[in-house]
Amino acid sequence: MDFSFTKKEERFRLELRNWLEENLPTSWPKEEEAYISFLKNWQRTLAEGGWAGITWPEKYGGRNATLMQEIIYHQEMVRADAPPSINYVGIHMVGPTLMQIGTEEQKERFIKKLLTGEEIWCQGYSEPNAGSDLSAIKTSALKDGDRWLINGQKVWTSYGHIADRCFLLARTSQVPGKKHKGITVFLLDMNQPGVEVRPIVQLDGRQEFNEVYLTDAVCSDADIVGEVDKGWQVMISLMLHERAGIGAEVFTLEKQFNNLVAMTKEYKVDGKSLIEDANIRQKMADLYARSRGAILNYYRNLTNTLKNGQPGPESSIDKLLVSELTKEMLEFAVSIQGPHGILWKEDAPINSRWQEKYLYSYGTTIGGGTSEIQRNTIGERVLGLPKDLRA
Amino acid sequence: MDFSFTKKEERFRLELRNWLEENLPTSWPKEEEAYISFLKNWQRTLAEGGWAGITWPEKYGGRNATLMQEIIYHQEMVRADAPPSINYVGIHMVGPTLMQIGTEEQKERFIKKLLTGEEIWCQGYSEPNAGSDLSAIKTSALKDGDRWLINGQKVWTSYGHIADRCFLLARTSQVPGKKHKGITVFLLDMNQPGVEVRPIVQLDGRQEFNEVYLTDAVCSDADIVGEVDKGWQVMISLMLHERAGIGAEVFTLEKQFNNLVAMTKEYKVDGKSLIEDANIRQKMADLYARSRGAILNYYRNLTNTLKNGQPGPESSIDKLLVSELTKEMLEFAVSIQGPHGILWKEDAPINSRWQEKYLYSYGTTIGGGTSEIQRNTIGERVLGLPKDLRA
Amino acid sequence: MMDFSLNEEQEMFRNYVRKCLNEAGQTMVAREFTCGNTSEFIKLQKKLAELGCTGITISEEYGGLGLGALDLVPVLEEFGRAVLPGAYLETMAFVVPLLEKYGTREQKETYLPEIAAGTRSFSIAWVEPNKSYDPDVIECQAVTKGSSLVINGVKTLVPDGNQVESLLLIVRTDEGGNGDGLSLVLIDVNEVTDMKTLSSMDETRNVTEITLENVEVPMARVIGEVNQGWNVLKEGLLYLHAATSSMLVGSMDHIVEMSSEYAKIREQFGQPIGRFQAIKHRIVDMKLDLETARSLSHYANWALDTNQQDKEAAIYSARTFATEANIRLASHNIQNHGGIGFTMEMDCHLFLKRARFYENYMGSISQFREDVSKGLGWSYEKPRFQLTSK
Amino acid sequence: MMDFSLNEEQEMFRNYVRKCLNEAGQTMVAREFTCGNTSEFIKLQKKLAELGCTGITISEEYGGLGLGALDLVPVLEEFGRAVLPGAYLETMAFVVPLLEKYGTREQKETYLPEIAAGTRSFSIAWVEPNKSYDPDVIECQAVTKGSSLVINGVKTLVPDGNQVESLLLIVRTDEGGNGDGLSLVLIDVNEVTDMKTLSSMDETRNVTEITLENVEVPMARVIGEVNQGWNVLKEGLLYLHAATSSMLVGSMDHIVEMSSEYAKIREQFGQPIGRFQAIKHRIVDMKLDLETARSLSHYANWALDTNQQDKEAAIYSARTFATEANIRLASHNIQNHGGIGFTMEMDCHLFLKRARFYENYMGSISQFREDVSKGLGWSYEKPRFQLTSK
Repeated sequence: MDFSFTKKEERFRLELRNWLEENLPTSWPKEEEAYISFLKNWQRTLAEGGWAGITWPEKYGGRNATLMQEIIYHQEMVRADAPPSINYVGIHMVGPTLMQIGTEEQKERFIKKLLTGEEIWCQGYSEPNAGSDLSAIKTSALKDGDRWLINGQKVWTSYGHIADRCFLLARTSQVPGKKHKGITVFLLDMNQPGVEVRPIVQLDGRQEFNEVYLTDAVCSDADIVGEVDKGWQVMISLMLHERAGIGAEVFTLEKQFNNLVAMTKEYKVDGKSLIEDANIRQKMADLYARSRGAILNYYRNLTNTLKNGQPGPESSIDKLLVSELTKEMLEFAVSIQGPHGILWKEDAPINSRWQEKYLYSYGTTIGGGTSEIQRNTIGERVLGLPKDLRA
Repeated sequence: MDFSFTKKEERFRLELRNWLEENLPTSWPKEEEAYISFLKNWQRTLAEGGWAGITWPEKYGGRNATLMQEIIYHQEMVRADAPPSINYVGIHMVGPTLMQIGTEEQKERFIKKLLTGEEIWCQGYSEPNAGSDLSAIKTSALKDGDRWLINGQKVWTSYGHIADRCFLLARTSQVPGKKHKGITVFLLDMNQPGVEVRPIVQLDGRQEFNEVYLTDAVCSDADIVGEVDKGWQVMISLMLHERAGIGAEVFTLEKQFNNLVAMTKEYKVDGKSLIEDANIRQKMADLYARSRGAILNYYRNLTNTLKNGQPGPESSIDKLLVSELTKEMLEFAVSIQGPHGILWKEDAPINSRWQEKYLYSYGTTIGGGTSEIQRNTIGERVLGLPKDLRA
Repeated sequence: MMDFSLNEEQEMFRNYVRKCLNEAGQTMVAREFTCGNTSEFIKLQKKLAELGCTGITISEEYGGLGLGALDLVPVLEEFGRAVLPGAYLETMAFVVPLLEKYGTREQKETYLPEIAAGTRSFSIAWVEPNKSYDPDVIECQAVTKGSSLVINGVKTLVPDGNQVESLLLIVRTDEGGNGDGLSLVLIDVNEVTDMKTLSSMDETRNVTEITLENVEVPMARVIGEVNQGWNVLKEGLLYLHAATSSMLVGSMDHIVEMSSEYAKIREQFGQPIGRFQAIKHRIVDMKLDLETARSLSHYANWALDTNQQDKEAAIYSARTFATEANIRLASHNIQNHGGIGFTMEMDCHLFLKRARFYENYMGSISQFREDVSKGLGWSYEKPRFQLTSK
Repeated sequence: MMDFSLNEEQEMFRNYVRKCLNEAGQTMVAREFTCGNTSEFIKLQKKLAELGCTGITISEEYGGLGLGALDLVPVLEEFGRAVLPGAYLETMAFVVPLLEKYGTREQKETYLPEIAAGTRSFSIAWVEPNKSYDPDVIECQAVTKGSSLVINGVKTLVPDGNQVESLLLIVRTDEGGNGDGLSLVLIDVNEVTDMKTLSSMDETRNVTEITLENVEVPMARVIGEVNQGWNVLKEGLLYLHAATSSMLVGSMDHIVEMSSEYAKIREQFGQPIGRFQAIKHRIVDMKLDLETARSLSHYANWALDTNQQDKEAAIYSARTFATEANIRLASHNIQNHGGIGFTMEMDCHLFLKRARFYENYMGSISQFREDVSKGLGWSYEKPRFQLTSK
């Protein structure tokens, strides 16, 4: 057992840290449009510095980073409070998938532009009646001469309102009783008349997700990834590209907890810091144990990934623990602020957006597979328990 | 809304309380055999005093008690710490069922003797592979001339080792796909060669339950309750006789909580009472709220029973809340006794059998329908949620 | 005779109120309110006043119905179901009982008929910036000047200060300790020097902060005895928290309904999701919480009306349980709805934010638990004021 | 290079130990022990000593393997899996590290080789009747008489006092406050005036009470400095609680296995019960608890071995989490098994009772949490000793 990083890894960390010190933007615009161009700029800066797509081969602009370097990358980005990647879907999902199974033409057309953020990608998976059960998608793609006409509705499309392209699942044939078959992956151009995007307002007032309405939207054969009707396998193999898994969330949890400690020291009611309250200390010690546990679990699973070459179903354990704990921790943070904790944004008792983060956290146990789905996965794939009955 | 009892009800309470003061045994034997005859004596005393089967018609030795009087009866029995009824199955289940659908001969043969405790009854429902799913019973009854030969195994038979008779479910025919059909209720004589009883040792070291092995045990047509193959309905209607539901448990919970309060005042560590600890007070206040809630729910359901004439599926709410809360409360009681709380019986830090009660409480969320089954019942019958998939 | 249910009149009144709220679009009123459109709410308030809601606990002599806390219960439950904005709670379940008991003839005549008519409502100005509800940290000061009081200070977290006509203000009139030296003053909102609206997580209730600079009001505005305000306020809190519990129960009732109905119709994997025990059993636990909270709050209000010995324990038990359960339920409700539950489109978020609003409203869970403990005679020490809920 | 797993040697040693325990019938040894039949346990102890289990943390100079806390982990996990009786924990993870660090040459020579050989084991005599673990309530007194100490007092809850050869005794040698004036004395069980075995909920570990009446032992039996015993003991507790966590993890591992396997084969309603989400998801949550406890305890022992700055926080985090999770799991395990889980026949009860044994063992959850808090520098006040866990 050893928790130390190698010298090479530490040099990598230092290089990134130095780069971030010089390149990290100092102020974030609040207004929506300005924020989007800010994020696009940041993506370009990353690409220019060689800090986007670090795990990619050098020929595509990457630096062949190891898994441990990827972990360090996530740690440092969280540590520095770097802006989120506006092209997460492009860089972590579409790029690696195309490199592996894309045509040469697709690689040529898309990879460079997604690295630099010139083209933003979104993901077209969920539909109103296909949430936890993705295989129930109804969006159809019908061959019409040499083009495909796509009709249907997608939902929960992050950055859909600014995306240029969409990694889209559509049904190209019906195989009775086998819903996973007959699905195809298309690379859809979002800038066409058949695509209408409507933002969804989240309960915290923000708009990150969208509904996407497709009415005779057009794709060509050249836009198909892998084979027709075999999109489900493409989607599954794409998930495996996410080697570092929920690294960013894990380190964010760690940081969040440290912020919580700072908050309980700084925030005073009747002149007393919250941490002086023994009840609060007890709960904080419990949260410390559980967040440390979640982080250490992640490291243990990483060790397995390093040894086995690819991540196992244990990543569901990380996802479930981290999302549930994040929610609980933020609830606690707001709760202990007492009556003043109901205040919002600029009037909130302490300026760390605890209230907003709290409300946002309700999405973490739903998005990316609900906690119920994670529990099924763990039960069935880790513990070997019988599968749920399905009709 | 009104929580007061009528004058007539208060007179009834007083009459019982006075009777108990004169007739309640003062010391309980510890040794098993002596304890059984003690319980039998108590049953006879109750019957002689007119305090067994109080809801029965007078012609069977009852006093036609109303539901409210039955409630008062349970309250007073718990209040007085009266011994448990050794013939609970006989008096609350078999007696009323026979009165309603038994033959004249059955009434003649059984009712008086079960009231006085001359004949003790047990219940032959569960089997090793039919616990939560009673309809899966395999014990068979085959007609052989003018007698029935019964073969199979029953389990969780309270007082099976001392019972004279058993209210037994057996399968008399197979109806494919309809497991609830083909079941018949027999009144089995336990004192015959084909019946072997083996005690089950519980995790608290006590032996209350038994396995009953039936090998060509004999019944006659005269021992059948209702019709052949229609035993499921008999069992369901029998449940409805339990009008007062889990009254005794509810009042025991109330008493247990009061005992807990007394314990936290009396029990001192380092010279300080437990109740002086603010953390303990907080949890006690929470337990108070929840136990009061469970009791008040019971009253609300009673009001419904009084208005509608018969109990609804809400009784599952009472069962679930009371059993779960009893378990939690006893766990807390043992936990707050600190390191000394691990001590047992005569060495336990405070002489109220908290440790034994705690271990025993693990049975309360299993017996009489597990908490999982109660949740299904409430979900499906109270909230109208869809039924579980069953193979 | 024992009968643990609301009576026919109370249930009938509930039906009137529900009909009225349904006609107004149920949660639509709250939704409009959060967008700054208060006209629907104002219209509805008038209708509710016409129904008699604003007169329930006011004695007949002053234009009310002369009824008790239990008669407010169905109304509050319905208001909670609709996440209704406004200071009905503070007016009817705090200021009215205090006016009825401690008000002078003049005070009663001034305020009660207008409250009954629905033309005047009250809020409470208690807590100060960076302060808890501890009486001894109150700094807002009122100094005697002839037959007047001159008030200086800042009060924050005043619920719906911009929606009401009057405030019940807690001020320091003498040096303190153990709650001594405080007085309660009835002032009109237009007497306040400055008022600003704060951003709040729960936009169905406005949160305001008021400043008082040399505000001079007649001595006759003090309710109860001067310097004895804390004891008067604590009595008012019994009414307020009993009523709050009922309002929370109403919200919980709506939440359980939402989750159950959604679980019956939403399908995944070819099944209504209510068939999966993860969902089914969670909704059952929510139902248990709801029924427990309802039983506790009904009893609490009955105990208050009939002045039972255990009323303090009953009220604060109901309050703590309903508060925590309501937060739990509102959270589960979002999870049960999945993605759609995370949007503004569904009502889920309204109930969550409202649940948080009442979490630390006029006290904290740990403080309420000490009140239960005190009510049951477990501890005779002065309960220390706790900063927070957890 | 980062590698968060036990190494090959450690895993190999685990396999030897598991094989040895399997041959002895796993939980059968504990079952026999609870019936008063200790012969199987004694036989097994010999075999384990032959394997080298009793020498792991003892330096090679005294016949041990000279390994660290992390090397004990797989052994302790296996012992926990088998609910093994005996004072291995107290001997190897408390007395040995203290002897190694604070023992005189003479003390080491006397005790360590015999421990390594498996012929001597130790228990801890700390708490007194109706007392907590607070150092300042210790009354058992040792008075100097020439080069001897004369000890008087009563110690209770001595684990397996009747199974060991020696005790580490905490006595008062001076007036105290904040843990001052205490000393640690190594005594032999046969020097004790009286010992009685108390009835315990967990019969896999015997609980004894000892009386000391004018027991005279040489001054050389004091380990560490006289009057400074509390600090020595606190250091020993780091080892003890890190090791306890590992033993609890072992129990949890077995519990999750039991529940999973049963859920796969037990059928109701024509389905293996593991298909029902009420059971399936509960077992998943148990698995999460298990893995979290395992990660925490592995890290805690690593931090101890490598003297990390966060070792105190790491150890007490592991201890609190594993303790509470183990109780939770043992309880769920009974429920998952239904009726059969409520019997003596299944092992479920062994794990539940054992879980309760370690709940308040050598400290309390709330005390441990204050230790975490202190370890992280959140509070600088002396943590008040808490009576109980909750």
